[in-house]
Amino acid sequence: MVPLEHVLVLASLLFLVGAACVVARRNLLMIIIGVEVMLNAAGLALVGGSLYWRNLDGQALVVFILAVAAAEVSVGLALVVLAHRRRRSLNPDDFKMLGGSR
Amino acid sequence: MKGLVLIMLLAPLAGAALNALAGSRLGRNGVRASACAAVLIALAAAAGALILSHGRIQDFTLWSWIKVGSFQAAMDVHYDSLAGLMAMMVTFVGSVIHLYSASFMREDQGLVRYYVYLNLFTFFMLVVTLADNLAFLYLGWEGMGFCSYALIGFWYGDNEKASAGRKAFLYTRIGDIAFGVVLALCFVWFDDLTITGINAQAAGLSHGAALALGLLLFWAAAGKSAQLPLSVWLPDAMAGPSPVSALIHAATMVTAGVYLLMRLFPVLQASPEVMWLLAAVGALTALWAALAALAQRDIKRVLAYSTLSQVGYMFLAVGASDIVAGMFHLLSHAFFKSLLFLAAGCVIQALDEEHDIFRMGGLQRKMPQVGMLFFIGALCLSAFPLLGGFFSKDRILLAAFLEPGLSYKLFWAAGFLAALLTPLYTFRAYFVAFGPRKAGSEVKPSRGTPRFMTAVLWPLALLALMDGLLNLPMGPGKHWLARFFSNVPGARIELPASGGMELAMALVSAVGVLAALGLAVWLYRGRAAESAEKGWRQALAQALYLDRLQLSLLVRPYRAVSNFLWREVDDGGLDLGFTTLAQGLGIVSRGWAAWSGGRLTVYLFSVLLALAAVVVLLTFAWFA
Amino acid sequence: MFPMPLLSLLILLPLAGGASLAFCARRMAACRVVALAVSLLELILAVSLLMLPQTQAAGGGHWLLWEDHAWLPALGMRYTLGLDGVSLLLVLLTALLQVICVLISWERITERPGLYYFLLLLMQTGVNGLFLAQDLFLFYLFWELQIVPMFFLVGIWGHERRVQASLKLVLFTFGSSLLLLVGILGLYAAHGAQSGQYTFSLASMLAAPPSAPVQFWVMAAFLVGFAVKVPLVPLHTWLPEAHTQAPTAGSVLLAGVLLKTGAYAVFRVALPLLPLAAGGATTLIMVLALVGIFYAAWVARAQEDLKRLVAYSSIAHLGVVMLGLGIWNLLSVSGAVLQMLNHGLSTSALFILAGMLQDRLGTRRLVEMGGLWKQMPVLSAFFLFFAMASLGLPGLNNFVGELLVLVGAYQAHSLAAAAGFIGLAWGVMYVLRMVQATLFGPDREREGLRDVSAREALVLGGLAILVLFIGLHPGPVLDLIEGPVAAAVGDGARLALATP
Amino acid sequence: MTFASLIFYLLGLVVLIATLLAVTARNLMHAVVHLVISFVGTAMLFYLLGASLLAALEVIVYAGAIMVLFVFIVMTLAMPVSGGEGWRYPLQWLPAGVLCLVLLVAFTALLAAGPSVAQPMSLASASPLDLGVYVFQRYWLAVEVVSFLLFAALAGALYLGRKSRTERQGEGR
Repeated sequence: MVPLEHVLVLASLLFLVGAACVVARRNLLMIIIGVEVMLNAAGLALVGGSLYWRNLDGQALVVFILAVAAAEVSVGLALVVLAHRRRRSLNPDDFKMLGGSR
Repeated sequence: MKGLVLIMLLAPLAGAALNALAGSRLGRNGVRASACAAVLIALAAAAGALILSHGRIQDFTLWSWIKVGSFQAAMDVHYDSLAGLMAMMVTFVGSVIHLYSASFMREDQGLVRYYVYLNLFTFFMLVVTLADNLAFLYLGWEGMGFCSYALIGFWYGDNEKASAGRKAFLYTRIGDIAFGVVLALCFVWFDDLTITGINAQAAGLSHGAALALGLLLFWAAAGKSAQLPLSVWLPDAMAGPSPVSALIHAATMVTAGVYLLMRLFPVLQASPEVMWLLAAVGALTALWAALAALAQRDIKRVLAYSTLSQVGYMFLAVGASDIVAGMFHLLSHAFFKSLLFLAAGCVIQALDEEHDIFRMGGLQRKMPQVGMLFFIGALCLSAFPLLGGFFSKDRILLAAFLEPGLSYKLFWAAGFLAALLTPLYTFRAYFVAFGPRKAGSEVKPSRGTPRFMTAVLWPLALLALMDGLLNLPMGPGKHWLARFFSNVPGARIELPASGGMELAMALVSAVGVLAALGLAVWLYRGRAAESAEKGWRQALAQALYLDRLQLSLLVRPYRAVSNFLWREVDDGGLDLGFTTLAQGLGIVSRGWAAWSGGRLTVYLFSVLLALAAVVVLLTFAWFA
Repeated sequence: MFPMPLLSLLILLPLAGGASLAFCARRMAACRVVALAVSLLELILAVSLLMLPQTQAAGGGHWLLWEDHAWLPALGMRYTLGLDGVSLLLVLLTALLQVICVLISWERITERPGLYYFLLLLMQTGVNGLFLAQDLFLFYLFWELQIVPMFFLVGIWGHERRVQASLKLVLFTFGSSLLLLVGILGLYAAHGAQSGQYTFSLASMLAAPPSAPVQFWVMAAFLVGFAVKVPLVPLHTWLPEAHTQAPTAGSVLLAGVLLKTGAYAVFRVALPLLPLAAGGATTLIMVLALVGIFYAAWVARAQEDLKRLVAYSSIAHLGVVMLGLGIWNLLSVSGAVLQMLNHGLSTSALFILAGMLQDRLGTRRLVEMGGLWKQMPVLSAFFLFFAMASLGLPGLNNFVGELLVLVGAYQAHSLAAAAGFIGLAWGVMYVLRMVQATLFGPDREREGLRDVSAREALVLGGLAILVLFIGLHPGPVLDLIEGPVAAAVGDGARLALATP
Repeated sequence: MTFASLIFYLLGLVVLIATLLAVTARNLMHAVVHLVISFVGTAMLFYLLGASLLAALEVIVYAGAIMVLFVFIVMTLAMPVSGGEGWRYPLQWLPAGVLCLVLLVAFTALLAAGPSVAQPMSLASASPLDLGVYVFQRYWLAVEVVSFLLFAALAGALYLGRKSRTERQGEGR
């Protein structure tokens, strides 16, 4: 069978791809997609560990991750819609209200 | 005695205060009456004090002023013959001028202001006259400077007149620096600020200290008395009303410098170099101012330069260590010069502010009284034999001649030359302005001169004519003034000259003066014009360009530096430097702020960066 | 001695009065009456302190009153207040100027009067606290407190460039007070490490000064901190701007009181606490003060703006004060302290007059003035009077202070003293230029200029009487400050011995 | 290499490539479709690793619900092509690349140094029932919290997604 490392390598690679997407893309939707990919990668690592140690805790955690991801996506997408309605743009650099009006 | 001195001091002060606070309610006559009454009271008090003192020295404290540790500046009075006589002169001339002004300023809007300053000036001058403590003296000294400033610029609506006042204040203030230093040095060296104390310790001064004090005193006196090189303010000071010129810039304030030197004569005596310098500057000023007076067209400027010249004689007298002669000349000068100025004031007013003698002419016939008075003053100024100025000037020249050394002979020669020039410029003014002219070129006064104005001048004229009697070189009242000064330190009663020599000198002077007078008659009688453009005359009219020299050497650079410091250093350098620093910091902080500038991508990147940092740290921890 | 905590009352009364303005913040009439009442009360309180018997309290101090309470014992901070002659003099000056400030703001301030008077009173709290604090941390606290109201006074009620001016003021003063804080903490740490007792108390720090290198660095921090406030010359550029832009009352308080805090701090804190470093510091102060006297006077002559001119003259006058402190002997320090009072009176008066002229003419530019005497003789007479006072005419207040400083200087450094005397002549140039440009010259036929009102005459007349009084009879003031000054200069003797 | 492990590597490759394509897609719709592939692949991996319930949930929640949501959003926003996004510029990818490189090195180091990880895992499975019982027994509080979270998210999304008053007025006219 597969050694745990290989699962972890796959999970890390997925995680890195997601992280790169978050940092590099200038589109709110793509950023959320990147976050999803990262969450997914974390889930994969947890499932692998769960199998390796024969422990259900890992899988239980993935259940919660799924729930949180669902919540996050629903609120996040609502925010994206709102933001798009305000500025007619999905470019995150167009939203600098936090920096104060300069 | 103390009461009299207090009255003498406080009466003018009270007059000034009264008019300053309630002048507008008193009405014009009330103002005039109160101001004149104040000075007349002071005159009476001065006369009373002079009689009561019997030639005794009186010292007393009026008010303890500043006292810190051992530093004491009290308002002390040192009343000796010198002070008594000076106070008498000041109050007398002051009274005449106050009365004269009552008529002279009859139409002026600023009457209240005028009398406030005039009263205040009398007070300050009396303070200088009587003060024992140098700090107290300084109070009067600077106060006079202020009053002079305010009165020269009395007609402030004219910027030039106001500037003349400013110039006078500035130059006298430059002299006053030296006075301040004298004050401080006296405290440090003698631990005493009283004139009596300083004079008592003067003999024990080291050579250098005496030289320093003497030089500083000279500088202070030169500023006030407008001696070279601080003389350029006085001719401009004629911008003030004529009575002011008479009182301040002829009779009293400009002689205060000489008076100070006489008061502190023992200190000067301790240093021969200083004495030499005083004599040199006095002689030089006398000659220079006499030359300049020859080419002036403004009647008051002629008189102003003549004042400089005569005060130069007084300096020469002090430098020749004969303060009796100096005081003698000071007194007679006060009488005839104020007489001249006041007479000139009548003319100027009658001709609607006309100052140019060449636009006058034939006034002797139009204004006989005034012409007579001016003529008397001119005779005395010229040192006409046996009249007022003759004996005093003669004694000064004799004293200079008797001093050892070739340089003093030179000073004598300069003084003698100036004495020959004096009748020339004086009678130039008289003949051109008052002398007969061809019909048609004579000026008609546009208004009359009130009789009161000329009437108050007669006592002055009388004194000017007679004051030679004070100190006759021979005869029954011989050396009365000198003997009266026996309680003044450093006063010599008689000069160490044989009677024959004295007589010879007097004869030489008399002949010289008469010859010069003749020359003046020949040159200027009936003269109606003078070519002003010629080189030497222009140079003389500009007083050998001293004013212009100082303007370009001192005043312009000062202004340039001032502007430079402000534009380039303060605003352009320091301020810009700090502003640039602040802006630089601002740029840096904005760069820093951009990190948290609201950019989502930057935030996300930062979060992941932190994550990476944690992971890397964990890795290191794992291996460690 | 007194059961009532008079000193705390002195500090808290303006604060309480200012807070009570919240009830009528929008009504100008009510605000100014309350503010006037509070500041009058404060003045009466301060004057009544003059009646205190001048006793040599236990411990060799010259304290007239003393209050001491625990505050933050863990950090060694105590609420310690002490009043001696010098503090009393400055507290009196503050109280007097406060009344004057309310009076001159009477009709001027229509915008947000409640806040305005509150800030004025708050500043008084800060300044009084500063003059009374005998605990370094408390001192620092009040030091910071007095800057804040000034910032708002300039920033809200100032003139056209008020924002820049107030920003500059705050940057300079807060920047410098950061250094001051560093210095205080450094001193605290060094003193604590040395004596084992961590305290901010001035008295105990005075008793045990730290080692020489520590003193050097702390002194450097203190000097920069205080020099900005005084201001000494290279660090002065915030002042003309602030003065020019501040409302009249702001200028008065800035010149009359705030600048004094710097000199006072040098006198009370910097030099006595750090005797080993004081030798070098006094030389530096002396040199900078002399440079300042000349430089400021010279720059003042070139000014086009009346208030800016007065501001530079203020720098020159403070130069005399600092010269006195730099010389550090009985005469010069007495003169310097007296000069603080004098400057507070005469320069404030000049600022008041400049403010009046600005209100009437709508300009501060000298070229647009001139020929004012004819239409406003009384105001002009006052102007001339205070200008002469500022010039140091004998018989008026500044002369006494300047004379004492310079005579004292002659005892120590004749060269410095000679330079100081010459500096006085420099003062003539700008004062005369100012007088001539404003009052003299041809009448400009302006419409509707009114001479001083009764209220203004009261203010100016009161100041004029004080100026004359101090000029002719400085005895009471000098007696008041002689004890503490002599004591401080006694420290100076120790200081002179300590410097090699 | 067993059959199962072969499938694992194959699936892993597919997931990785699909994710890469998704991340770099210019067209948002393409990205979503690639992502669906990636998630389905992940679900199969889960199954392979013995988490059958999770595999089902992954398909339902991720590939189903979430991706559908994405598709809806992409379509409502009517901008299928992310125009103007200069993601190809190296300046944007440089920080991301550096960051990933650092993490990669760190992960590799950690994996290489892991002590007892190198033994292969044998196939095992947890039944959905077991997992359900386990979760509800051990983590019932967390389940409650998550349910609250979901509720809050629902409310939040509703609140955020509602039209503002001005917009409704604009539509009414």
